[in-house]
Amino acid sequence: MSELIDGPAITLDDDWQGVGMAAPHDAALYLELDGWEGPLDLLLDLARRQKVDLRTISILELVDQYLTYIERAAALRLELAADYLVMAAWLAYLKSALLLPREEQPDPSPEELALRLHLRLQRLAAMRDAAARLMGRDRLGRDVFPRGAPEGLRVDRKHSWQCDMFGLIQAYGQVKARTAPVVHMVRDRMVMTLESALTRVSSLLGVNLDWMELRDFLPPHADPRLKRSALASSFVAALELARLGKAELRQEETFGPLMLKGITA
Amino acid sequence: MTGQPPDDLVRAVEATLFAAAEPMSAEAVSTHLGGADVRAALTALAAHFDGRGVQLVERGGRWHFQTAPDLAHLLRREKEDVRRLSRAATEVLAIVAYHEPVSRAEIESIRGVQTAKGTLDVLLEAGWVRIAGRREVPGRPVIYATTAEFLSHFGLESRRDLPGIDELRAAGLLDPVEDALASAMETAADGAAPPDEDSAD
Amino acid sequence: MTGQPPDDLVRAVEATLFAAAEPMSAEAVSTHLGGADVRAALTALAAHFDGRGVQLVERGGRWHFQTAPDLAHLLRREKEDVRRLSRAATEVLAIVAYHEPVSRAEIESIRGVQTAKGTLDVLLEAGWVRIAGRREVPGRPVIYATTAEFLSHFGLESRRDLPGIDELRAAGLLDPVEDALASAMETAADGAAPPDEDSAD
Repeated sequence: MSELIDGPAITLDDDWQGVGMAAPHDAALYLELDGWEGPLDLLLDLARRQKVDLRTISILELVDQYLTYIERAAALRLELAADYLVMAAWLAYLKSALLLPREEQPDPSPEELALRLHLRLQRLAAMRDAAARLMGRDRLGRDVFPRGAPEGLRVDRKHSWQCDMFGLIQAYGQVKARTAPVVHMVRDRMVMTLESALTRVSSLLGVNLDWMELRDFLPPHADPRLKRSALASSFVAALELARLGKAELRQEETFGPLMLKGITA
Repeated sequence: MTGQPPDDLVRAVEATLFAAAEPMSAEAVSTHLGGADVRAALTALAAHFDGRGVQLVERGGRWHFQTAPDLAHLLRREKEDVRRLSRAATEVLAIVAYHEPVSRAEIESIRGVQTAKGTLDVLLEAGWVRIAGRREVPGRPVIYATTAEFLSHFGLESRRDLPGIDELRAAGLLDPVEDALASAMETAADGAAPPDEDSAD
Repeated sequence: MTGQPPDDLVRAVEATLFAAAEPMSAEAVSTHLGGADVRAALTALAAHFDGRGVQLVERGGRWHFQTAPDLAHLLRREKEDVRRLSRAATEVLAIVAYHEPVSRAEIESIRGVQTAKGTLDVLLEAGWVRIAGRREVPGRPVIYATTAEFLSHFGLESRRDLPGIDELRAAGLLDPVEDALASAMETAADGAAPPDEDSAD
């Protein structure tokens, strides 16, 4: 860890203005700042200017260089994006923490923070190199060329329909079955018509001279559904016979048995 | 044609003509390659590709690569999709077979539902149904009949080999079973909506 | 490379790939040629064209003919049809290629800056990057990966051919910072040795 931070120090000129610039002029600094994609990009560039393997770079040196850069830009009252200033504040904190005696160092340790920054720079650098190597490959359409006028391949789709004999005759059978004339059959409901009830009740009244309950007029052993119909029809028949003066009706209590007796003329 | 590696000029001419979007005259190739004399290289290349799947040919003084003429059929290939005939199409086919020649109106009256144009087209495409002329009635409707291909596909000597109505009934194929009802509903639906075989296309 | 005339299958494969407008997988060539086994023919063809001005190459499992790379200087046109990528797009492409599949957040954590919307769009539009689904973590971020066109364009047989990928992986530079940090701290705790990745080399 100590090697990482204090590691081989790179001597920098005091009047370092940024490598690769003809004139160490502050205006040029601004232009360069404009060209970076954020503080990590600037840090990586500064790290590369240490001209050592990125693995052995001094983080303290790097922090100083970054802070110097930002101070200069501030002195020139150049507008700095907020993230550059955030990074500057963080690096200033990192630097002060790194300079503290080990036992006074906060948690997480500044070594860990420095290592983290170092790892991030390495990863960005690795991808930047990879991108350059990728772009430098023999690229299709730039260095190597596909056929200029390919005829192209055409696939004409043709349907091959499938149907078998069974499917054919089954389909025909179903057409015929579906379109055959249909006879609608209404199922016989078991009913006793009013006419048959009238006949039955009046004939039974003629035979019996005593009072009889209406239920006794119903056909015995009849289907329950027929019984319901027979009861209703017989009741109406009884009312009709009473209206015609052919029968007397008597009921002792509400919902009590309805008694029926013929009137002999 | 030799097994020798080609010289640089031959390689350059080969690459140039391969990458060119249009046939190039010998002069154009030469200009492209800084004025080199490319005649011999073109001849050598043409010889090299002779008999291969690709050839270097000169047409009207301009050179280009092309697929060998005997392999031209490879550029257009027919792909067969095997597909089951839809129920609607099967019914129409059966009706044509049992009643031919029939007009579309007659097919519809037998099926009890409208028949989409696409359904007959599928049968025409399949080669099982043909247009057999027009009926000499008002409107002169087109009438349809089955083809020899239809007979051979279904293994029939003639249309007389189709089972009769009585045989269908004996086989239970005329029973109004649930199945038949369900399929009838289906067919009724496809008569109104776009036909199923069209939507599958 | 031999002077023997090629057999019919080799000729057919040669013609098919010459005529194809797009790179084709061995399976696609085989399907086009009615299901023939074309592996041996592809190898024979690649060997035949080795050293010529045109080569048969395999990129991401797909085969195509292209001009030999050493002839690039002869063929470069005034007007490059190759898209010029911004530095940001170039970096994003490299990150996707070396780390795939990656989410946008992961790309941004490596680059240390937000990725402008247009950057990934350019790569998607170029057909070099594709959406490879979503990562099953909270928020289900979209993840990106490279395409077969990417491999074709950059002349890579597969992702294993990405320049330096083995070294990067061995050095742990494709691992997330957190993992590298954890292992570095561990090493530091284990002994007095400096915890940087030198010790791991």
